[in-house]
Amino acid sequence: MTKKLQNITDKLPPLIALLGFVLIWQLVCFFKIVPSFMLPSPIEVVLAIINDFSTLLHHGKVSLIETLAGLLLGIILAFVMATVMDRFVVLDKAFYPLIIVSQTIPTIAIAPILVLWMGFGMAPKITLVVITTFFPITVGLLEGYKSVDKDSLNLLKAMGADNLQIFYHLKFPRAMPYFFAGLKISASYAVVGAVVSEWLGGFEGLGVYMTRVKKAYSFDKMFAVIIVIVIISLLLMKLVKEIGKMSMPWLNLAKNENVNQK
Amino acid sequence: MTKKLQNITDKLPPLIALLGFVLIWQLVCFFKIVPSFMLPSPIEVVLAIINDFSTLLHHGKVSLIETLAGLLLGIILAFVMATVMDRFVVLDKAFYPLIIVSQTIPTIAIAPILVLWMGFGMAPKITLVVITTFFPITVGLLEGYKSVDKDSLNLLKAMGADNLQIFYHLKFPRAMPYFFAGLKISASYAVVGAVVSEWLGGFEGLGVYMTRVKKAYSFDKMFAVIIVIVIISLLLMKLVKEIGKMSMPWLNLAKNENVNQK
Amino acid sequence: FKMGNASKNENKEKKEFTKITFCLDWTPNTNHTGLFVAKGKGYFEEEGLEVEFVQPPEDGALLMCSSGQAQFAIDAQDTFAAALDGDKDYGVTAISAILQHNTSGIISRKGDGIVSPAGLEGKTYSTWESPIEMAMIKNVMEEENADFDKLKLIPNTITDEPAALAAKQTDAIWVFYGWGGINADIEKVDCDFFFFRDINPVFDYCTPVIFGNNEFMESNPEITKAFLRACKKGYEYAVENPDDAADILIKEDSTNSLQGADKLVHESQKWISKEYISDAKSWGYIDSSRWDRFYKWLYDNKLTKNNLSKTGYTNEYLSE
Amino acid sequence: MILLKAVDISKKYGEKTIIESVNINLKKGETVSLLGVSGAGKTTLLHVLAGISPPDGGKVFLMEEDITKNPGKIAYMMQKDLLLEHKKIIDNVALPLIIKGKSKKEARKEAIKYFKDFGLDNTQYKYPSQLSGGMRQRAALLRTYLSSNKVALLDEPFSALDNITKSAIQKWYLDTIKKIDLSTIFITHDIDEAIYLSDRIYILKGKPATITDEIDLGNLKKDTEKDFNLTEKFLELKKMIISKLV
Amino acid sequence: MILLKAVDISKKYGEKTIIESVNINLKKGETVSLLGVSGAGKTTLLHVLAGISPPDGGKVFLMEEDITKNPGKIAYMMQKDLLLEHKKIIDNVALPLIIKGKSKKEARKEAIKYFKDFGLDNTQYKYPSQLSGGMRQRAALLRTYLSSNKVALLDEPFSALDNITKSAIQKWYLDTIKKIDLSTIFITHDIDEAIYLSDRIYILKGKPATITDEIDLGNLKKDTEKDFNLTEKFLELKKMIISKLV
Ligand SMILES: Nc1ncnc2c1ncn2[C@@H]1O[C@H](COP(=O)(O)OP(=O)(O)OP(=O)(O)O)[C@@H](O)[C@H]1O
Ligand SMILES: Nc1ncnc2c1ncn2[C@@H]1O[C@H](COP(=O)(O)OP(=O)(O)OP(=O)(O)O)[C@@H](O)[C@H]1O
Ligand SMILES: [Mg+2]
Ligand SMILES: [Mg+2]
Repeated sequence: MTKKLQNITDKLPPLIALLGFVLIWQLVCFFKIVPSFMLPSPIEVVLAIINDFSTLLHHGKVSLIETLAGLLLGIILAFVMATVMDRFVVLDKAFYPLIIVSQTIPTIAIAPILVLWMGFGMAPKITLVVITTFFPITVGLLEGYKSVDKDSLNLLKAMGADNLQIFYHLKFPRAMPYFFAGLKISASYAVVGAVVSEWLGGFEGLGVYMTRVKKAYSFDKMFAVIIVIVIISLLLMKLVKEIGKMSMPWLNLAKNENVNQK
Repeated sequence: MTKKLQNITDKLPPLIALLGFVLIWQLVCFFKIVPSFMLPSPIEVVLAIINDFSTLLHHGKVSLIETLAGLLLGIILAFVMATVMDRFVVLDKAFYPLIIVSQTIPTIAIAPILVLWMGFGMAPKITLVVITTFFPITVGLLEGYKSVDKDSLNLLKAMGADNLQIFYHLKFPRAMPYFFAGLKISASYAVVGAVVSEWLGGFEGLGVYMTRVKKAYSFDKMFAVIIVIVIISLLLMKLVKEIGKMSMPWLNLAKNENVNQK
Repeated sequence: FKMGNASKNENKEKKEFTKITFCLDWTPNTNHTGLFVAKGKGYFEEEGLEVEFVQPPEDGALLMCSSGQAQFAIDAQDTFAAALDGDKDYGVTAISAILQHNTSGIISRKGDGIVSPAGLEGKTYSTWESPIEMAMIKNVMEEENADFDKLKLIPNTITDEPAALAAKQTDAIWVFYGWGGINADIEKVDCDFFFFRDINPVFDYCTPVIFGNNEFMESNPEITKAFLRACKKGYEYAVENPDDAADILIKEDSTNSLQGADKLVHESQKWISKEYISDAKSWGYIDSSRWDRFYKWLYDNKLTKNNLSKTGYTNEYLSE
Repeated sequence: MILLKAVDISKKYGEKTIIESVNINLKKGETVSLLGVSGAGKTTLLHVLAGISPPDGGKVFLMEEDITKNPGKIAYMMQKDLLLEHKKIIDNVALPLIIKGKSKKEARKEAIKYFKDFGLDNTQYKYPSQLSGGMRQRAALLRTYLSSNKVALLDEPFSALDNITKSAIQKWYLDTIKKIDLSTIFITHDIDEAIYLSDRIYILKGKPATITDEIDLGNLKKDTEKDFNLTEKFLELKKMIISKLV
Repeated sequence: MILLKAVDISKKYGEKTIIESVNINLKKGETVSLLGVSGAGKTTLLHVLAGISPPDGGKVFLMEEDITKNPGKIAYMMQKDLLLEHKKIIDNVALPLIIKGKSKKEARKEAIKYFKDFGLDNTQYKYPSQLSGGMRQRAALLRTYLSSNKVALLDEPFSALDNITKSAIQKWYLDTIKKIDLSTIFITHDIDEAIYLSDRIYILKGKPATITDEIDLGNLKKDTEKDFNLTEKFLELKKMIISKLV
């Protein structure tokens, strides 16, 4: 009962804030404070979503596939890089600065180049998603590996564990919370990455659809796409959070118990 | 002496990695593994930087002004938001989800809308920089405020400190490392934010220059711009790091001393 | 970046088709009608070709063709100059003109007095800031003794010209009459329009133009010819049957971007069908005198480093 | 004269009552210890006395004044995290003065006077992380003293130190406390420490916890006797206290 | 029979020599404590014995075998962070078996046998954070035991517990160690603990540190005598040790 109550008092404020935001938006449109061609009203946007639903679904699917493929490859890349960099300090020193540099390159500039190199298929889009997503995961994992305290390390060494065992029993599980924190950030950027690359060259996906409706001055549809992107991003983040919770049962426990114990 | 040596062994690997990267790039171009119109050689890019120096400087200045203005406003906005949200839990609950939502909106989609609303001047660019930068700072500050332990808080309360004093003597200094961590991330995104918004509508700045040279098929100049963007981003990050170091003398000390002490 | 897309189709049951990737310059519009007719009516198939239409990254059709990602692409003679002018070989050649004449010009709100370039003085113009574009505007204004410096320039972020004019976002926009001009009529926005070619004949250059990848064309001359044959047949059909062609365009466009724009497409088609062949001896023919004249003008006005006359095009793949 | 008096204090966390009907008092110049197993509720009680945690019942009086829920009247040295890492020692120590409204300059001037007495010469402009454990303890105590309250509450002031360093500081502590005329209540779960340092011992026990015993050590001349904690008298006391604790 | 022998161990960190020419031995069934002030180098020495930190001089022998720099031969219970928070108790405890190559299933089966003996019933599938301090200690000791080595090194095994809970665990520890026939060296800076638990005491002192004294307590019948640590014999010993420590 109190837990339910807690749940409500947690969820009420953002709901009210959201409703308030939408209401103000609607009023601004209703009283024509901003001309309607510049800002569609929320109702128009909702109608656009409903009317365009099948189109949005189609393009959304394409973007989602690119996002997920990119995210998966990004995870694999990040995992390999972080693990190798953690194992060999020289590589860490050598590549960490380059990785940071890679993050300051505007995706909008490299997207067209990628299309030029890789063609019209999904490859350049997925590559762009990989580029935007591997960084937070790599940094997260590296930080996670480094967070392992010397004592735990010594404990396993004293048991005679080899590097692989130390990795499996200690480093990886310890890095998991960091990994998921990084993954959550990546997930929030991944969809946007896919959309940007589609925007700059492609014939399917939300980004393409967006350029199209923008050219047609259909701002209501444009906002509809934005909302779809936001929803996909949020769902993806939620998914990451849930997977994280499931993969790390000891963390939730700790929280519940600490209240009673200390 | 050993410190100097340490410095060299720290800086050598990334330097070698960078040189190796540039060398491979040059070789790829030299042996025409990739046709030259698709990938300018590093030498061509360097030449482009030298030849276009004054133009790059001019546009770079514009982008930099937008970046700095946006970053400054972003800091102010983040500071006010985080502080108010920390003070009033309801607002935190209400707006935190909305802030996260705001980060999943593709900037490439809102940049044209901002131009539509605010015209072709610096306003929409600065706004975009603010939107891309305030988030990591806000999150950093919020986390920093929350990192203050109950005991320190009680200590100040026991001294009879009021909320303002607690903020000034405890919360703010404790949040500073988090603030600077967030600011560093923001700084790395800020320039890109400015460039994206220029790209999508403007007269001056690196983004505009980039579209222009792209239309003229000058990929060497295009890469030159990218490199300028990277350099500005890195300098900005370095600046943030140095300011952070100067503002938090106790952190550096702690590091030096701990080696000797524990 | 191999010519992977050109490899033979492995499907043994059907006839073996040669796969062609064709990069458009923009979202499908009536400039492309012949191509879509060729696809819809099976003209490509008859030539043993399987053609896929793709859209380029911003302003990148030519590059996609250079890189071999597409065998053919649409671009314009004026933007092609920049690629020809550098010290790099982009390996593309213009092989066919879609429209014989430059149908672009300046559109403006009726009543603002921009019926000819002189009217631009003191007005706002949305520019892409390309040097050639600026030089052309300057030239046509000076032809009428107007002061180019008194033209206010703002960045062009416009995609719906009539709406932009109606909203007074700008006073003058560069459009292709066959689309933007017709659209204004459809949208019932009263507009003035003038063609560049009417002010200075040098501006009657070729736009849009089909380009081909040299490497591909040299090793596959027959396929190239076959491709253009099918295109020609398509455009000829469009000339004869504008309404039917318009419907095919709408139907064949896999992006569905023309849905709901039936009226615009049909009206536009009616106008543009007359322009496909116009005064030429047959569709696609690139008039070398007009091509060379424009490139010479660019050189004379220091818009290119080299004199590009007589370069960058060929009619050899066209059938009579 | 009774300086501090707590009457019928009770405190709940959620549904759980931690302490109930606790009565405590502290006379001028006295050092009283609060003994109890871990989790008994010692810190909870001190929080209430210091005014930073509102009690669910009862009142706290300083002299005759009701100071329940009114922090800043009693000096309080917390269980851990004694010093703010981002402030120099001088500013850490001067903090209570600054909080009370003095300017930074004034506060520093006032604080600096005591550095010698507290064995903190030349540490003024260092940061806490540069000090040894013992020095940190002394700095925290100086800060507690500078809050210029007559009464101080100390929560396990020596638990962070190892047993051998501890005895040196305890000795210094006894001397100093006499010099600066402070009346203190301190928490410990170390019986030796309680006997060694205090005039009186309260034993906090039970769930919810109350004061189950009060042991007066006033007549022991422990500070004069060398190695007092190795004498028989001490052992007897210890046995007695253990029996009351468990 | 001498199980473990360390000969002439020295260890530097950077330029600083921490321990020098340390000689130590451990007989079968013996419990030996290592006493020294904080920072003396006790943990450093144990790291060398356990083989996880290479000495700059000297050798470590288990029976006759040279096990210098060769971890996994001796069980080692670290100063803190005893249990891996992300593993259930059963998997924490079975970890040494898994490291030695047993399958998870086998290891669990083997480990589960001992839960009752170690007072850990019904904690198998809990996570460490769900256990009380005393239970965690016992789980760590069971893990140490399951590494099935004859010799165990324990670094301040009881320092995290408060003084009152501590004595209960210490008693249990003495009993258990006898039952499972473990020879141990353990670190403490608590003199009472050293006297109470060990057969022999090594005192580590100086900069760099060496073994300055060795005190044999073999003939004391402490576990039979009730409240031994409150007797006079005990006090004399304590006085003697303190004099040697400072
Ligand atoms: N903020 C809180 N919320 C809920 N329960 C709390 C809180 N603080 C303490 N408790 C509970 O109150 C009880 C007493 O805690 P307290 O910290 O006062 O004990 P203590 O005697 O100081 O112990 P220790 O010697 O370990 O410091 C404990 O059971 C603890 O779990
Ligand atoms: N990794 C290390 N690098 C450099 N110096 C170290 C390192 N580990 C320990 N030291 C130093 O070696 C000395 C001995 O440390 P050690 O941890 O062995 O002491 P200890 O006797 O176990 O102390 P404690 O009782 O506090 O655990 C200390 O002065 C410490 O600063
Ligand atoms: Mg406490
Ligand atoms: Mg140690």
